[in-house]
Amino acid sequence: MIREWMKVVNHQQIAFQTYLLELQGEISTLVERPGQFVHVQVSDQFFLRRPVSIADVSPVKGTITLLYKVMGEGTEALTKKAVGDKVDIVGPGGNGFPVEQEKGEEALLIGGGIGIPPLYYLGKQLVANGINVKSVLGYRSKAELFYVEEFNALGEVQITTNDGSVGEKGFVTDALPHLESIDAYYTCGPSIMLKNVKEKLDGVPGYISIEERMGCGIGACFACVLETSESCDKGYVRVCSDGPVFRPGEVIL
Amino acid sequence: MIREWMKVVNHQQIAFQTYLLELQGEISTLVERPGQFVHVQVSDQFFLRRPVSIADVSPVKGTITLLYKVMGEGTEALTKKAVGDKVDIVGPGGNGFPVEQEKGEEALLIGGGIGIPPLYYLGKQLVANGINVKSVLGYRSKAELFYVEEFNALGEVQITTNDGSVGEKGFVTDALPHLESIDAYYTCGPSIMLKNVKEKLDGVPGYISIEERMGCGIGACFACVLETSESCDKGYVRVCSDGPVFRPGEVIL
Amino acid sequence: MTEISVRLPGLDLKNPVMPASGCFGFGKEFSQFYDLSELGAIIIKAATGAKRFGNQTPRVAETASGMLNAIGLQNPGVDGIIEHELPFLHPYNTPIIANVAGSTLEEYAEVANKLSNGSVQALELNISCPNVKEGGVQFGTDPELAYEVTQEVKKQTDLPVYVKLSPNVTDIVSLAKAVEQAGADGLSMINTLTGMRIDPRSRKPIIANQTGGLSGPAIKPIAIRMIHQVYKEVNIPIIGMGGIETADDIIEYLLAGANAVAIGSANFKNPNICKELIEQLPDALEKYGFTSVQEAVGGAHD
Amino acid sequence: MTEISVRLPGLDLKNPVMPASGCFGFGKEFSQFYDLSELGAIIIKAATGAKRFGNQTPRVAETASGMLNAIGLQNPGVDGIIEHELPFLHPYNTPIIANVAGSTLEEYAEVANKLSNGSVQALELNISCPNVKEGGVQFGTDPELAYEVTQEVKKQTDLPVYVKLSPNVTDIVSLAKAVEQAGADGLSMINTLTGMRIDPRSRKPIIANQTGGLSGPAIKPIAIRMIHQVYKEVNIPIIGMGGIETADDIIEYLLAGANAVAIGSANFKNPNICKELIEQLPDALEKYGFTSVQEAVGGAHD
Ligand SMILES: Cc1cc2nc3c(=O)[nH]c(=O)nc-3n(C[C@H](O)[C@H](O)[C@H](O)COP(=O)(O)OP(=O)(O)OC[C@H]3O[C@@H](n4cnc5c(N)ncnc54)[C@H](O)[C@@H]3O)c2cc1C
Ligand SMILES: Cc1cc2nc3c(=O)[nH]c(=O)nc-3n(C[C@H](O)[C@H](O)[C@H](O)COP(=O)(O)OP(=O)(O)OC[C@H]3O[C@@H](n4cnc5c(N)ncnc54)[C@H](O)[C@@H]3O)c2cc1C
Ligand SMILES: Cc1cc2nc3c(=O)[nH]c(=O)nc-3n(C[C@H](O)[C@H](O)[C@H](O)COP(=O)(O)O)c2cc1C
Ligand SMILES: Cc1cc2nc3c(=O)[nH]c(=O)nc-3n(C[C@H](O)[C@H](O)[C@H](O)COP(=O)(O)O)c2cc1C
Ligand code: FES
Ligand code: FES
Repeated sequence: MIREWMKVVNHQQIAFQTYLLELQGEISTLVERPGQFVHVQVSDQFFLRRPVSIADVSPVKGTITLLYKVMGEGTEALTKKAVGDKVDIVGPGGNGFPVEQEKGEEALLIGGGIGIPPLYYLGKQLVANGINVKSVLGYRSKAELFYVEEFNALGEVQITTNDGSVGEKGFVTDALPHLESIDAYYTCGPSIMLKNVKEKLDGVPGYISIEERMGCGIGACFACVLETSESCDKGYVRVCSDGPVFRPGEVIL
Repeated sequence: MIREWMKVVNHQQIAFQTYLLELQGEISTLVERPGQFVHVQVSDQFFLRRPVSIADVSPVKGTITLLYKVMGEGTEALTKKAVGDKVDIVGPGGNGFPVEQEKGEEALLIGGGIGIPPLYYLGKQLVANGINVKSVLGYRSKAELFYVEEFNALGEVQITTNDGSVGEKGFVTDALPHLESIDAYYTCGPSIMLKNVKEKLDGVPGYISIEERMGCGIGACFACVLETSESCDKGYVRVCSDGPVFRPGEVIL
Repeated sequence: MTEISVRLPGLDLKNPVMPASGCFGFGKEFSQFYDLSELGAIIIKAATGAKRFGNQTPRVAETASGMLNAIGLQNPGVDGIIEHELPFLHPYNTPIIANVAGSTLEEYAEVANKLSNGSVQALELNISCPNVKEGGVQFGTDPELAYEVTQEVKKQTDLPVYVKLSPNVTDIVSLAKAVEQAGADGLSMINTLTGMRIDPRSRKPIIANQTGGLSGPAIKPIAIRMIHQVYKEVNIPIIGMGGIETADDIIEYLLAGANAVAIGSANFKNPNICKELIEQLPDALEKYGFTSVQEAVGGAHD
Repeated sequence: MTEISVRLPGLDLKNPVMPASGCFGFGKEFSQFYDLSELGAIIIKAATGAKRFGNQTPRVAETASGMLNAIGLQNPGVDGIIEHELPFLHPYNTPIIANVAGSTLEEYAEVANKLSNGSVQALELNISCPNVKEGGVQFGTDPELAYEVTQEVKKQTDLPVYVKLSPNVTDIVSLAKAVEQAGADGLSMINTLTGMRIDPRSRKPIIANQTGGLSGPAIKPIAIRMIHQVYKEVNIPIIGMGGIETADDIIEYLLAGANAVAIGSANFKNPNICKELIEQLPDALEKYGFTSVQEAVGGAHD
């Protein structure tokens, strides 16, 4: 992990309040797994960094791609960065999703809203490893759809929206495919969604990516701690460094 | 006095750490006298505004000109404003220099360093009123010279520098012209200079522009108060609203 | 229609926003920027018995998200204020709250008494000014002294008395309870925190008085915490202040337990701030699902 | 050559810069960014008798020029720290200062005693943690309790004891004097100020524990003021902290009266901050005319 001023090479709005930010720098060469994140210092005006998942990596361009949604002052200010600007980034952080399934197995990606981004880089890697990928992506409404094309290129995609303006009306859990065919699932999204997915897919091997407010983002401050469910010796895990990806049985949601 | 986002129409370095900043907006139409100042909000990162004198006004362009020197973080950050940017300004503030001399009289402008700017707009107005203007301008060194041409266009100019790299070596008080001919003097600069000028020109009618750290800049907070020397009823004046220009006998320097 | 009027003891406010004492002088300067009748109330600069010149300059210094000030209670004295300053404010349709200061019990009593001649609508008892050598802050850090001065002032006046508390204490609740018992009609929270900045060039404190009072957004979390603590323990209303710059900040104060708010040093950044926040408040309340100011008060308590 | 080494009771520091307790874990994570041997010392996360999970999340919130935290002294317990955490740090050429916390006098004594087995070079006695329900901060707000716990810990150890003071008090000087009399070898100033933020959407405090400790540049003027006050009144050295982000900040602390400094939450913004400040310090000292750190200490006092 390093701290680096990365260069903005692409920055555009891709959906309602949703932006794609492509950053060039050494950090792109240090990414080890999908599901890792970077810690973004938006500007001197913000005391804390913002964690944002790595949605894609381009070894050729030496870039990482972030997909972020405007949720408050920090992400709002982030939208002001222009191509050519330098952004203060610490990363890559955390342990991401394992990509250890066997060739020919079925993987199910379940993403909700701004939890979708890390699943894209994951899906690309799974497909590259010969795994069959299906995706269920939940959005609030049609205006918020992003990266549907990209996920379509990886395999079958099922869309849900809260208002039914596109795809199935409802939540991702209403649109899960036949589960018999699934060898493993990978999910990221709001905590209520993660909870429901975990219950519904009980028994299927899975990986859950969790959000928590962070201080250091590197494992030193104990801000982002979760209680572990089993008789894990430590009794806790840090989302930033032990996660953000956990096994469903590992943590209390 | 109003608060306004003024537009940067010209911004350039004119000497060592010295910049010219021309701002367009309604405030330019509200300036009543030379020696008034504007209160500049450099950016959200600074809690207090910075007072800067109005060095010139162009009614044609609808602009005011500021000449400022980098003295700390605020003025350093100010150098980053680009043409087209908007800057948050409150002004025009304070009571400036009176321009009440009789046609044909002699006026002496005595400026030290970054106290020189307000004297330029003053000089222009005095000349327009038919008063003969002489200037004594003190700088630290040759690299810091600015607006010498401009003052030359108003009348005779005597330069002093601390290191003698141009003009007379020493302070402005070492280079004052024959005082018999002077009907009034106008001075602005570091407080030690003002003190010396006041002593040396004792008896000559004069006007002194004073700097003090400010809070509100409009007369409400009592941050910038000076004790008055005579039996002035109130016992104090506010630099921002009663000044920044005072009669030498009025205040204790 | 979002209802932003607020009733406090002795004060009918058309909105809960007022400038804080010492940050608005006696109103005259700000009347160039907008009509002062738009304000919920005006809290004027501290009044003492005799006129005071205050501290040496520099009296202000900038800090991260805040500022230090050590004005030292400069004011024309209570008689001067009544005679020369208040008449300017009387034509405006907004209540005046006078900030009462002093070095001794007698001085507080005298000032409170004189101001009770009809020139103002309420008193704010300043037992928390950190910038004067004697008096002021001792009254604000010792519950017994705070009780005494509040009781004495209450004897001198029929006006509602809001006691302004100092945050420079170990136990804000005991201070709040003491002045409530002494008859305070309300609380003003908070005054500034004592701070210092040193200039590495001169190797001296920047402020001539050495220490000054810290205000601005830097202290907002401390004010919110103290109001949240005190709200649970007293039955008198609270005027909240400290670092307010946005309508969201006001809502945070209301939720913590303030019934109204005062805007201090933000007036220096933006001379129109009070007016702008009053305009923005109804929308902000609505955004968070409130139909009135009153509905939000104390909303962060279970 | 600017001399930046510093001698404190029981500690020979190659420079006066160390990470503050709780902001650097037990060092491991930051060792990815630079060689920990460059640090003047390392103050590790608080140790309690038994292991603690700490508070519910969210545990942090952002504020203007600062942050709130309510970790709640999460730590593996003193035995776990000695066994599993300290061995990683021992190979580095930098003294370790252990932060000692507890809920009772006995717990403080136990933790201090166990840490005196040679695993660390000094103790920082944390009587000022605002984020735990019982213990901690009471010891830090009452001079008698502070005296008692300091004396007890001194009995348990031969290591130098630096007592970490809470700024949430009316009179910091009486606290400082009490612990000096009890035998403290030095002071650490300051811990965080208790604060709160409320989210207008949820209408609840953002931090699950409701209140949290405020750190960052927002509190620097308060820390500088307290160190300036205490420096005049005690004869033991001070480790200064609170909002340090630049080499100029360090010089401000030295001038106020600190002999060394700790960097806390700035480590989260810039994981390289300690190393960078150590590199910048000699030039900064020189710029202001100092030939050593020692020369600047207390320079703002007449
Ligand atoms: C591991 C991880 C990966 C993430 N990946 C993405 C992503 O790819 N795209 C995306 O849009 N968002 C992502 N988020 C959420 C993102 O961090 C928040 O939306 C963002 O921090 C909000 O900042 P703000 O200033 O706009 O909001 P504000 O609410 O103003 O932020 C205030 C504070 O709360 C923190 N905060 C607020 N919401 C969250 C949250 N959900 N998680 C953690 N901290 C929060 C902020 O970081 C900041 O410190 C991720 C979060 C985590 C923990
Ligand atoms: C009436 C008036 C007119 C002025 N006109 C000019 C001008 O035309 N050109 C110019 O270059 N400078 C002028 N100054 C000085 C200018 O205000 C300061 O140089 C500037 O505020 C320094 O800000 P900083 O952030 O760079 O320095 P810092 O030292 O970092 O500032 C810290 C704080 O101190 C205040 N401060 C520092 N120096 C001064 C000072 N000399 N006077 C008042 N406040 C100060 C700042 O405003 C700020 O609040 C004038 C000052 C006054 C009072
Ligand atoms: C320049 C200045 C002068 C002040 N004078 C007074 C005063 O005379 N009486 C008083 O009770 N409070 C005084 N205060 C404190 C404010 O009223 C207010 O309590 C404090 O500044 C916190 O609010 P803020 O952060 O919005 O400024 C003063 C504050 C400032 C900045
Ligand atoms: C996340 C966090 C955890 C902390 N934990 C401790 C602790 O365990 N023990 C302690 O004495 N101080 C603790 N502190 C306080 C710091 O050591 C320091 O005193 C304070 O943060 C002020 O310094 P700063 O402004 O540089 O952060 C903690 C601070 C933060 C931000
Ligand atoms: S954010 Fe600091 S440990 Fe995870
Ligand atoms: S700066 Fe406020 S009165 Fe002059």
